[in-house]
Amino acid sequence: MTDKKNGNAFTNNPIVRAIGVQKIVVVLVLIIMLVFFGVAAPSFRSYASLLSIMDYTYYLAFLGIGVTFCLITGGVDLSIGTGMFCYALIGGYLITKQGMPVIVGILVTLLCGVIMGLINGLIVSKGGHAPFLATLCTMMIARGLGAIFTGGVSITWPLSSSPEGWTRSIFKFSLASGTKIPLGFLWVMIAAVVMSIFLNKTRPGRYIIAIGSNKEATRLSGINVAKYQTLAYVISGFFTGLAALAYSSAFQSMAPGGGAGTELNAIGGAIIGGTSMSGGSGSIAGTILGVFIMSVLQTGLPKVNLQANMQQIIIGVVLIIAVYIDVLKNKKLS
Amino acid sequence: MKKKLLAALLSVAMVATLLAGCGGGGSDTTDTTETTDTTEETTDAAETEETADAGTAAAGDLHLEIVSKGLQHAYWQAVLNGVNSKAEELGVSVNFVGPDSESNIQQQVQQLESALNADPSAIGLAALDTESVMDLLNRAVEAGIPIVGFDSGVPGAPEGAIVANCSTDNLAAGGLAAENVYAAIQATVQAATSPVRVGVVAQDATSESVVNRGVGFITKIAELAEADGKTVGMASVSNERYVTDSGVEVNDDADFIIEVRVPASVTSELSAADASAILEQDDTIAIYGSNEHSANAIITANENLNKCGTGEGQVIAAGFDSGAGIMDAVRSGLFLGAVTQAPVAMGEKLVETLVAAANGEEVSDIDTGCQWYTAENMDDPEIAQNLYE
Amino acid sequence: MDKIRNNAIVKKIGFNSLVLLVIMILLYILFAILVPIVNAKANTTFVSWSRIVSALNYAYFLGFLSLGVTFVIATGGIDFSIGPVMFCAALISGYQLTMKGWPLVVCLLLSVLVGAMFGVFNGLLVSFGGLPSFITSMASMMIAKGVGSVWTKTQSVSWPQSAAENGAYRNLVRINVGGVDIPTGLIILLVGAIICSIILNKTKIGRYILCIGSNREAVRLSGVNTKKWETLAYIICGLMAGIAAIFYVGAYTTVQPGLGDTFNNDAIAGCVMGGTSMAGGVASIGGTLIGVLIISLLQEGILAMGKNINYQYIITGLIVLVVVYTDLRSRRRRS
Amino acid sequence: MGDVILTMKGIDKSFPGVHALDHVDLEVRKGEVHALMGENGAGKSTLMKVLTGIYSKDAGTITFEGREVEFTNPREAQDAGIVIVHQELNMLGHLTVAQNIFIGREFMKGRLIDDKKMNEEARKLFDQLGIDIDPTETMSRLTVGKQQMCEIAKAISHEAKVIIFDEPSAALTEAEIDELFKIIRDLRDRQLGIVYISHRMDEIKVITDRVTVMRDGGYVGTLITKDCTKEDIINMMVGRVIYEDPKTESQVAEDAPVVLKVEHLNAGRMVQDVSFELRKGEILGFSGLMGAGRTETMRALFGADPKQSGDIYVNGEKVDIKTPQDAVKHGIGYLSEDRKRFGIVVDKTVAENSTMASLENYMKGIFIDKKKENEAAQKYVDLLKTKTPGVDQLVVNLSGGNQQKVVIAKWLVRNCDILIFDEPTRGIDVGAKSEIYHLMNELVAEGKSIIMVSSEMTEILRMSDRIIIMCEGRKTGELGIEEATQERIMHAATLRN
Repeated sequence: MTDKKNGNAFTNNPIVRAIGVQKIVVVLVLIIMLVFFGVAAPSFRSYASLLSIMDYTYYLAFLGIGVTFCLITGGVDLSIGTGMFCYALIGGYLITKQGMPVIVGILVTLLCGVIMGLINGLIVSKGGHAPFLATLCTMMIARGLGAIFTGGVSITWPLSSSPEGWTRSIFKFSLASGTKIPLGFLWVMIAAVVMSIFLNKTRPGRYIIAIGSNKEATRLSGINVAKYQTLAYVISGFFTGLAALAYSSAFQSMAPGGGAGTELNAIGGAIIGGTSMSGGSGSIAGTILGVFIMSVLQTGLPKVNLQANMQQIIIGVVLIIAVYIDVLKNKKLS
Repeated sequence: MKKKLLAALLSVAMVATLLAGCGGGGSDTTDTTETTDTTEETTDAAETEETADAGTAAAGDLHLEIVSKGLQHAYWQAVLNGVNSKAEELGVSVNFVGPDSESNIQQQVQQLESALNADPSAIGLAALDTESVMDLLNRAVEAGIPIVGFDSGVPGAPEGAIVANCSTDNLAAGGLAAENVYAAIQATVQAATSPVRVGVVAQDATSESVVNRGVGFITKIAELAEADGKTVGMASVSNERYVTDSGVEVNDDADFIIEVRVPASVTSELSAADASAILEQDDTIAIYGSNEHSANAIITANENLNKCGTGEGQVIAAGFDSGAGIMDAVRSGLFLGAVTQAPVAMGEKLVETLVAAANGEEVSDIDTGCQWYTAENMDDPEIAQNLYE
Repeated sequence: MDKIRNNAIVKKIGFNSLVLLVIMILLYILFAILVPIVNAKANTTFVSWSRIVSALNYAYFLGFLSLGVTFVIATGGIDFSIGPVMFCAALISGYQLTMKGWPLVVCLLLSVLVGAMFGVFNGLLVSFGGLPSFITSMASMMIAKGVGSVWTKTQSVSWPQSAAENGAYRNLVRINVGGVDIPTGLIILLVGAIICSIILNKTKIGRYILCIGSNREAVRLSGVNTKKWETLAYIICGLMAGIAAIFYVGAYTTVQPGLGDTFNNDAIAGCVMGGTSMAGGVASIGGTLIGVLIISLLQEGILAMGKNINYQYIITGLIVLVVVYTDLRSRRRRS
Repeated sequence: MGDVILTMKGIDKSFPGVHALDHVDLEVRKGEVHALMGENGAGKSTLMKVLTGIYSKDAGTITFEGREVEFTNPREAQDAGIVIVHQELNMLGHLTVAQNIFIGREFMKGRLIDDKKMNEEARKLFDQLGIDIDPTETMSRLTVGKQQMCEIAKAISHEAKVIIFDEPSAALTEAEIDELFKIIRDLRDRQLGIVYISHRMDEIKVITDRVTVMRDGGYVGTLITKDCTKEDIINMMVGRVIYEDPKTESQVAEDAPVVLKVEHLNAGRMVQDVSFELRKGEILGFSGLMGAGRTETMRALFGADPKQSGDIYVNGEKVDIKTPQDAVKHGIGYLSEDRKRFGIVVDKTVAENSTMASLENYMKGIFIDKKKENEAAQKYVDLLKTKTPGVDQLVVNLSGGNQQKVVIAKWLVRNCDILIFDEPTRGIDVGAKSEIYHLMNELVAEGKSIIMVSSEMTEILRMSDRIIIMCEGRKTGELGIEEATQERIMHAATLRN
């Protein structure tokens, strides 16, 4: 007796279900895009453009991993965009302007992320605010805080040429021969694997999914919902700190008050990757793929001589399509 | 409802402590009111309370309001240092403000109006967009408050509003960069059999100084290329403003192609994408960033492409202003060189002109000029003083 | 306390808005005291007519944005596209006015029309497409930025000066009568607010919008076409963004492509601060108006003290968090 | 049957205005399937909620395994060994079966969850119960039956000693019910105490050892299943003396025209080929047990939910009703069973709720004519004698009965001729109930026609002119009031053809 309520032959075969239909679609879309840009812009195929895509992917991937946890609890974290800039500005300021050792700068950056994550978590779980309103407020606060702390000055993290510039080589190691290895890709993969295990294989991860799936049932199973909900936002904050390190290593300088809009690319990447807006389902691998699509779009479109403003429209449309698929998927599920 | 009132008082009290308490955040170098307060104390004790009118009052009573284009880039820090040192010397109080980004016209208009309301002795202004401040300029003229333009000044201002300008001639600055870049690529251009491409990375197509530096570069380099008998054309993907303003026709199969890229919004990642879109093309032989933001984008893009340099077959790169990234690029030979304005001098001259204007003396325009600096001459004191981390 | 609550006038304006009015006055007094102390040397006083008029510059366009988004929040949704839609409307109509020589009145209507079209786009996607409103409006924010920039080929657009030929629209913002600036914009904003209040409380649209925000299914089962009315809320919001565009260029003249998203946060903050509940069903136009005035006052105060403009973002964020917290507590006690 | 494991003695519980439990006793032995029967609202679920700590009891004692217990939340009861398998399952749709069973009590291998072991354990539980479910399957992809099996497996994994099934078979297919019974017998053989709440008479005979019957919150008696007949149980369930005089003959005029005709209405499993007629001035009662599909029929008729097929005639003329909007246009009003969710807009005033369905008649140009609206609302407040300080009072502050009157007013303001009352007096105190009945009779006298869905036998007998009985989505009986008796209704209500 078939105990499957829905799904045709394709969606029921075990391997497909193991990877997840959405992820396969995303991989296909990614391949099609790479082929399209490869054909349309010959320079796209070069190793160098792969490096520039990587630049763009590191920080977006870290943001994506972090925000995926919030999305899975059925919430959202809008403060990751301006937060990334705020933490990097504070950390960078301590290093370049106050002469503190680089390690201190890095630790402060990560600590700021964790603290902001904790604040977001407590406001959402204890204060009862709607997640997107709470993080909208912390988005504004983070934007102002970074600028106030540095007094409105752009901050450049130590350059690779200077001795303290080793943070940049963490993400992009240049060999003696001058060729650059996208080391950051390794860290992103490691983080993705670790967090994927954390999400699917550890108790806190399991409860975060449970909260997103059915908060009341989770509470009735005797699980401290507020604690794990806050944990999701702390994880998002920590990864925003990591993203701050990645961004400040890839790009020369960071202007105060920047970063607004970046959260949209990260959230869009997570949704394209199959994480549902209503919570309960989501995968780190899917998010990484979704982020890849966003960064290929952002770096590929200028190469096909598309005016900058057309890029904005295309990415906006891609986002709406991704969300529509998510809504259809949920309708089928419920 | 008591809760509601409690919340109200709480938020107001919070605002009060936040504002009054930490004057300008942990930083010391930045907030000018902080430093000028200290200069306030150090000047002579005869600090008089009554407001100074525009007459020949003692220097100590003059209050100057300076509205810049922002504090984000290191360039503005240098202008600020010049302003502060001269203000200290002359014992005048200065309030130096600027919007949080160079494209935030709304904030600058608001700041200029607030400056007018502070009834200062004179105002220094670096307008992001003249049209947006026209009414305020007229009000300043009526109120008899002299305005001195600086950086890119206030082009197209109404009659009598701007008493003097101490600014950089951005068109000339662009031309200076073009001359030096062309000198380095002339051999390749003359010998070239197939089309060659020169890229311009611009932060926006709206602010006067950025556009003029781009147009100045394009017109000069086009002139030099035509002098060598090459047909010159703009790439079709180039930004319209630069095509119309420079007067160079769009022609994708000219011998000497100039391609101008402007990102959707002013972020490092989008400018870096534009820079790499230019650098990747095989026929690109030179690239120019028309301000600190765009020059940094070229460095970021080059980190992956390794195309820039002054050696054989490398792309000649030129930047603008300085800051840690660009100075390092010039010193290491990644950049052929870069144009620096004289921000420190500009700050000092600005305060001098403002004090003179406030005292009703005759003032005239000052071109603080700009220099092309390379690895060789960047350490000469005369240039070094204009470069800043 | 209850005696105050039940007397007629208080009921009319709404107790909530009165509390906010008190906050605004307190804030004004606070700045009047602080400015001379903090910004000692600048012989500036905060209490001056020209300072008020300059503060109001920010309130006009923000007021219309905030009034518009109040309708959407009343249905339980949110609209993040209002800032860039305002800029897109200003860019397109400005371009037609200055480059294509269209008559001024047509351009003003065009601006409102562009805003309304984005409202239709958002409304159809959210109510008929069933998409979540916050991610949809974020996506349409990007599209609005792109469309504006494509239309004007990435150029910024400067609307004519007041003295210039088509400069009459400036009188909507400010008229100089015998040297004194009359903030006509404020009067129009008040009229706009009254109209919105009437729409929200006195007409069918408003009644259905508020009821949908409170209990959508009960309204649907009463035989009301909830999809239509919800789309209307988004159309009104877009329309108001188009109107806000006129007041933005009236005060600041020049608009650039690709900007406007900081105004989303301020508009939503103004609306939520005013007592409109994010869960939908409860909205106060008076509260929104005063919330907007508080934010404008905040900006002017910070400028007058020569402080870094970024304080405004921090303080607005904090105030909204606190106000929403007390609103949640009182609603939780009641239900 | 083993010795006693659970006894509930003299349990009393009342909510404002409703005396839900009145001295109820229940005794469950090890290795026994003890049925708990009674009409809707007889207090069965309330008793179980008191047992598991969801509600606190006013009086009486609960002894479990010899010692007196007092649970404050379901988790405590679960840990002690008393588990409820609810009808609406509280499950985590996105997680797998094994993950659902062991939520909160995962098997760990160091810091990581040992999913492999959990799947094995789940498989062991399923083997014990003879169920074949893949533990790695996502919960939401299972059928309701399978999901219920998982809940049972979860109970077993808690080493439950008493398992309570609350209407388990309502949503199951025949095959799934057989599988369920196989499991229940197996649990009984393992000396667990099983409480089986259900209406299905034939199931009771098949699976249970003893039957306790409740009526109107009171304990009626306990029978040995094999020694009693279906009629004995029905008599105990309905054997109440009818205080109010039930209607004896139909008030409908002979020549009353048919105002509403429904033919072959189909809407999913719960509405299969239902046809009926409603005549002018008639109260048509819809009786049946929980899960009979009466509400689903009404929502399909009203256009609230989509229907597969079915023709609807209003006053003889065929109408096409796809949305509530169409139904209201044709003069049909629907008072849903869940007032708070579907009936009223809580934080709006009485006046605003009253004119919700007919706002266009109260406009003055584009403005709402507040005066006319208040007048209309006041008119019906007086007519229905709704107790409210004023028409500008927020509906949230009114009592259940008065809220119901506001909903009725909403449809009267719209002057709908056909009114569908779905459980009109649920959660309303006795005093307000008779007012609602009186009001319904007046409406019908004025020529309106009413369809009344009700689970209270007394209400059906007292109000209806004709009664239609449904069981599991099908119409299983139609009786004129003169021939209708409690027993005949209940017989049809439990008739599963």
